[in-house]
Amino acid sequence: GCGTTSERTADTPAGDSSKSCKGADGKYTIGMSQANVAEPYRQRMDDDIRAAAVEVPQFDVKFADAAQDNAKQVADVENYITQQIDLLIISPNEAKPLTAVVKKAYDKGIPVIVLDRKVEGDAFTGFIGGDNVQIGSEAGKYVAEKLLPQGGNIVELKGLAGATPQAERHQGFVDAIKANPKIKIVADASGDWLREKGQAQMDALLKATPKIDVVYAHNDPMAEGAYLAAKAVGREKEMKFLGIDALPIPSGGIKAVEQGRLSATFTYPTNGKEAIAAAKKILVDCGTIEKSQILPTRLIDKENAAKIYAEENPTG
Amino acid sequence: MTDLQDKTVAATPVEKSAGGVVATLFRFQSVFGLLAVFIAAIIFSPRKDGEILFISADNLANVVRAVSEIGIIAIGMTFVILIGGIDLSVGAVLGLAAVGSAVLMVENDWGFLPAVLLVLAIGLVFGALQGVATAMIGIQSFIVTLAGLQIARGLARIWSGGQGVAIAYGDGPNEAPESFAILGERTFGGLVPIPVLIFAVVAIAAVVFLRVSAFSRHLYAVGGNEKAARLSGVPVVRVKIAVFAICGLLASLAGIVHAVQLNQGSPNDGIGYELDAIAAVVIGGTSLAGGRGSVAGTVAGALLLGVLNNILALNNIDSNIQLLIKGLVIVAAAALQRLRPAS
Amino acid sequence: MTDLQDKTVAATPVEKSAGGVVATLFRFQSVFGLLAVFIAAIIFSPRKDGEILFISADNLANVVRAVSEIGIIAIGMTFVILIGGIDLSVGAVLGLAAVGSAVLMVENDWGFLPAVLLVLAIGLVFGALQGVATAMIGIQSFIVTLAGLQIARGLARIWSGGQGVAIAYGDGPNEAPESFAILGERTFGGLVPIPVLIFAVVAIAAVVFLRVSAFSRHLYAVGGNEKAARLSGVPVVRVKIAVFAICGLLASLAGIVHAVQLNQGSPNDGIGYELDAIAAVVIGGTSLAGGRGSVAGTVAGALLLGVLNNILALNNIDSNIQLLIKGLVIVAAAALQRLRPAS
Amino acid sequence: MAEGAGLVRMSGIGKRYGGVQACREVDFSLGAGEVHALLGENGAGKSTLMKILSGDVTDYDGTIEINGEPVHFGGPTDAQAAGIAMIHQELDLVPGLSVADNVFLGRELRTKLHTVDRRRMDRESRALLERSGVKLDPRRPVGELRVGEQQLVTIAKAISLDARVLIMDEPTSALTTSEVERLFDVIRELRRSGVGIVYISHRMEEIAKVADRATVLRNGQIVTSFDPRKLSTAEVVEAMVGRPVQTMFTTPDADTGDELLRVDNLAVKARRPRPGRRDPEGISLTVRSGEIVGLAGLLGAGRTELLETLYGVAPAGTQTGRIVLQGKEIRPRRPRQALAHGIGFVPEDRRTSGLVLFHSILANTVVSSLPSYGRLGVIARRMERTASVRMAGRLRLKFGRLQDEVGTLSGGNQQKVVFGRMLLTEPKLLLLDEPTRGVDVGAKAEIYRLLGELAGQGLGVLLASSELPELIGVCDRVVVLRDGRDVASFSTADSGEGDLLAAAMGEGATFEKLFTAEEVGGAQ
Ligand SMILES: Nc1ncnc2c1ncn2[C@@H]1O[C@H](COP(=O)(O)OP(=O)(O)OP(=O)(O)O)[C@@H](O)[C@H]1O
Ligand SMILES: Nc1ncnc2c1ncn2[C@@H]1O[C@H](COP(=O)(O)OP(=O)(O)OP(=O)(O)O)[C@@H](O)[C@H]1O
Ligand SMILES: O[C@@H]1[C@@H](O)[C@H](O)OC[C@H]1O
Ligand SMILES: [Mg+2]
Ligand SMILES: [Mg+2]
Repeated sequence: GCGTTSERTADTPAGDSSKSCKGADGKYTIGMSQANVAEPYRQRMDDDIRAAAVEVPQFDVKFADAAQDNAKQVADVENYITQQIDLLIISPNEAKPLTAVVKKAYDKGIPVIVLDRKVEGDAFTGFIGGDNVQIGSEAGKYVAEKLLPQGGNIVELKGLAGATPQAERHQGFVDAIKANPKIKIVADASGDWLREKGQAQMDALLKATPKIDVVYAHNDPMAEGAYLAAKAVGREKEMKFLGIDALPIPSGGIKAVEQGRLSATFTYPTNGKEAIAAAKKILVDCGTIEKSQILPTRLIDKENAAKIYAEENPTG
Repeated sequence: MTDLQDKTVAATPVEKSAGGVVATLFRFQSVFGLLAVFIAAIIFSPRKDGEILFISADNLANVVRAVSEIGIIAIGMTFVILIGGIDLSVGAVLGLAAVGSAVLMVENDWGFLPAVLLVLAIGLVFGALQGVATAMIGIQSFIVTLAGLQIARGLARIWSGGQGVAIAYGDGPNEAPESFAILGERTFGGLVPIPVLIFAVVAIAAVVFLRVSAFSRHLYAVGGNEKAARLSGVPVVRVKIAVFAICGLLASLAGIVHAVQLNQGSPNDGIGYELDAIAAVVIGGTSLAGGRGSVAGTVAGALLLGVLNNILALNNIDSNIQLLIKGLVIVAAAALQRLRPAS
Repeated sequence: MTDLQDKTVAATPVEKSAGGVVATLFRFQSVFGLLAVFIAAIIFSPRKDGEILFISADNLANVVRAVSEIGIIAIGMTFVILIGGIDLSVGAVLGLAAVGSAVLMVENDWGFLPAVLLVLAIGLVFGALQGVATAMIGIQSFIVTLAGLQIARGLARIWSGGQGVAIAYGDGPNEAPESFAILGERTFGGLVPIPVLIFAVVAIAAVVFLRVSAFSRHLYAVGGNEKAARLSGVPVVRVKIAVFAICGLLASLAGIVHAVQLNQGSPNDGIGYELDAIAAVVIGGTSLAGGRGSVAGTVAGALLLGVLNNILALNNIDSNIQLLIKGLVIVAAAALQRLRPAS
Repeated sequence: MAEGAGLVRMSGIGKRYGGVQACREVDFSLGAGEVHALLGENGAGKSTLMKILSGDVTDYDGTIEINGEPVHFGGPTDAQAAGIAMIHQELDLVPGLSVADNVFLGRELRTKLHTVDRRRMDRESRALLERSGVKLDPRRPVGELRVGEQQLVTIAKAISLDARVLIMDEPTSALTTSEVERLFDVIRELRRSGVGIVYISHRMEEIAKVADRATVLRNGQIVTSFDPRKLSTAEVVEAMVGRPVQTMFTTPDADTGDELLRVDNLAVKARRPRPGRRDPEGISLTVRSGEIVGLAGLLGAGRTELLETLYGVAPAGTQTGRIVLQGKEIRPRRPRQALAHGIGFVPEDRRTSGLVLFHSILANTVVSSLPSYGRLGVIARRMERTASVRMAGRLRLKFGRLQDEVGTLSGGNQQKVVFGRMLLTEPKLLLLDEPTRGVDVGAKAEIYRLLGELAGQGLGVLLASSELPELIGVCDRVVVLRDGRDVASFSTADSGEGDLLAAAMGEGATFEKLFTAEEVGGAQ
């Protein structure tokens, strides 16, 4: 964690709604700054925003992709400021590096909605996100209570080293399984959020670890990769696979659960819909939004997978 | 001008190559690095019930499977590097091909053969266009293929709508034909993954091709001294275009293998593969300056990287330390090659 | 063969270099590409209230600030490429330096100067070691620095504990000195960001250095004809080591700038920057074969990339389409350079 | 051997490259103010011996003494510090750097601020070049210069070292008669000031003119040492080769056939002209089958450019006039097309335009004729081997194995490989650009003999050369070019070197024009 420091500058709620709100007759340009569309989760976030914005005729949403580079994302936001957009939605690549530029936008009177990962201080209008520690902890509880009450061996496939969700999902999980000392994480490896990395790492872990009961992957793509590796040596039935994200798309985790490859996955809400709703509240309704809105995670397993998929993605 | 000719010893006879064995060994010096890493892997392999995990049959199959895509790409890259070029677009072309296979078979319900052929053709044409830009306009291939990388990646994202396209098998709509799934399976008693077989076939074909074809002489000549090659009547432009086309073709073949192995075609597949492929080629003893090198070396280089990754993973080494070790081993492998007799 | 000597002054006359102005323009041909892109940017710039957003002072400052790190790196890269080498480790060294500055000042409470000096020294030594491996052991620099990339990245991860280290300013413990913050600010009436200033200073120093120093002759000689350089008594090994050291030094300078701009040192900083830097160099007209090129060209190349990124972003072009356009513009810029009189 | 032993004494020198013994037990000495010619066939070991003396080759057997002091150089810098400079056979210059930068490379002149003093370097290199007879803008990149000009730059560079020992390894191979004369003046001047000079050349007529002493190497060993003024060329050659050789091909048989090539008012206008390049500006000539036609001219007359145009490597631009081969008009656009028409070309710079130095002799020999060794793009290895062994025998190539890198061959033998490659394409017309540059007398005789033989079989040859004796001796007819035009044509039966030279230099007007242009362009 890096919460030891605090912002120096005083907080002035510059980006409040009063200035930017022009009501229902206004036309609004919204800038969405995405950290990295190369991650399915984040592509989905953009897609959700796009879909929700179609419902609001006053909105015109622009998208920028920082391709996982903090510096590029700073430039993206600066470019939005130059264009004098009416509202900024940002899903920051990392908190600290984006704090200053988000504040700059906010100080210029642009309302800012922060998604998924936070920025520091409170120079933004509202934050909407999930709680990764909680997600890790739900996954841990699921393992401890449902899958391995008698104890067992876990393999952990971690996300990219240095990314906050990686640390938080690990921490939440470890804390939750602590209660049962017979549950052991016997091996871990970094899959960098990627399916093929998950597969290659799992190849070796399978070899080095004779008994594996649960594979806990920090996201669904890595869980799928691990499944493929186990299947290749005919061991996929021996163990359960858990993922996180539960994207309601054909290549997402819900389908994988429905089709029996993964035992469970945990929704990591993209908040795209919520972000547009909040934007509408600020710009069109001239209202205010909560400073922080944490959406809960949901366990997806065989029982509810099909139903939830249909809810979240009615078109297929 | 009397008939002195008979007296002057005409041309020194072709001598028996001095120390043939050693020389041959050194010709395949990249094999040394592979051997060293292989032996180290055995020594450092974890054991279970007396069994050395690393050399178990299915682990070795995994090792090769894991490098088969990089290996296939690296063979095409070898050709490009032999003519003194570089191709940075291979990873993106792999992604484009993976997306293409998935979209065509799953979303458009194409059959196995037409889909595969179209995807291969796309890779071929994409490569050939890059070849045209570098051979005919004369732009450095680094720049052309850096641009190609972005273009292929952009196309893949647009084609797929940004998300991975999952591949399910069956006869129904939105299912890929079962015949496609075979590419991801194993053969020879469930031991040899088909991707490994494809890699092996491509490698052998490439080695034979380089040994016997007139084209290969042209290729080495272009890389060795382009001006001399041109003046010798080598169709330099055609050779270059062909080489980039082959590289694109092999990258898209790797993309098909990738899609079927992961049951998905994602536009983000293959990011960074170009560097791995180039590393395999260079560790394999091919000179980036062109004109020198071999496919056999590249195969050894790719396997070396695969063994290295595998043994580090088997030992569960911390991922940060893995980076350090990999770096050092790569340098050491390259240094080992310098031990060959003066060239 | 009598005494014709006097008459036979022979030898080709030194002709008046045809069209001196045009020739000079062409010497800075990369400037053409930049100009073309710049003009296009003005034309395609969105406007607000009659103001052309692209050429607003603020925006131009942003453009340069955004490329200042790549620019600084690219200058070091120019040296390396001029001697016919390549340095893939620069992005990772940037990350290492960013982490180093943050850890030293925040966690270890070092002062500004000692911290910066140590970080610069680390970059210098890291680069020099890579130089030693390539110059003295004779391993291709591509491989050495590919390994260096992994090693630097691994070191950065280990040093930082795998997480970004946030930088706060103040006099307290776990706070970096205020003097460090200055590096991220703006000067000249809040208009010119300090990173831009640093970039400019480095660029000017490099240009002057290349013009007036004997070392620069040696550097071009090593890249142009290494054997000739050696026979002329140029200390080839020393030149190579120095060049890699300079490149490492500049990469770590960029890392310091990076950390202060983002208020954080993260081990994942600078991923992929090596390709951007190389692109800037090559678009700037420096040949990857070595021996030919200029720092001025590189600066133009970096700015071209910056302007391109900026204008695409200002127009909110879809990021996938951006990839396509960037690819095409890069190829076009490179093709434009081919119009210069044959070299 | 005692006379000039003061300066350099090499004793028992041996050097081995793999299976090749390049030098064996060589004793060699050089005195101050002595010009010592080193002679021998291609591959005899001359360059190797001198590379040892100049610190380029550092692992050898035997001892070197300079002024009686034993030395062992760790590199060329050490040797230079000891006053030994060498002009290398292969022009080792940095193409991207200017003339001045090349001349002073590694020893740049400095200002008080320790920056490079460009003005002084420009001034001094201009003076040095003038001394060896050429006016060149010292700021021009060396890569833009003609081969001959580059050779003069290396000479200027060596002279600038103010060495006590100056080794010249084939310094005149790309120079025409007038530059050679000028160089000899310089050599005489240096000798007067006490410099010891080692002079290596395959141009026999030069030896008697400049050398005080001559030593002959054969197969790495010294065969004899003598006073060159006292021996005839024929005797010298016999010492080198170990048998009597008739050095010149003197029987141009009048037995020529039909017109093979006709060039009519050929001109090339380059779209992007390069400074210093002399594209054809209206050249007409003919070559009959069985005829050897020479091309004479000064440095930069446009001989190379004419041959290149005929071979399809003219610069992009417009081409006017006609090229007619065997009655059919052709316009080759690239070498492949020229080769398909039956035109072969041997370029003048074998290292940059001829060979892949690190590829095998075999690969280099067969590259132009590959399609004839197999079918369907597959090479029959035995056929290509046979062909190249046959060619090696025919040209008396001196080599170890066909697999050896061509770069390890001596210069003359490298030349034969390029020559042989073209012969394997069985051309009708052979374009030769300085084909005997760096080739020893024996091998030259072989090449001439071969040319005669081929001409006898109906081949036509167009031969550009800077060696007037060669043109007179070998050709049936010589066409003289000046400023990209043909200005005269002589039958060699009734004209001599003087006629060619006079035509090549033309009237005073041309000379004046050259000079004025220089004044304008070269001003500081
Ligand atoms: N670097 C090398 N590697 C292997 N063999 C070499 C090398 N340099 C020279 N040789 C061999 O040593 C022998 C002597 O070569 P050297 O260059 O000294 O001949 P030379 O007398 O200068 O011939 P030329 O007149 O053709 O220049 C030749 O057989 C040559 O092939
Ligand atoms: N200044 C120049 N810039 C670029 N290329 C040049 C220049 N001068 C000559 N060339 C080319 O370099 C090659 C070598 O020129 P070269 O040394 O043959 O001239 P030369 O032999 O002295 O004179 P000639 O023109 O009579 O052959 C030729 O291809 C020529 O066209
Ligand atoms: O898969 C997601 C990853 O891509 C993102 O960066 O962080 C959250 C993860 O669930
Ligand atoms: Mg020699
Ligand atoms: Mg010529």
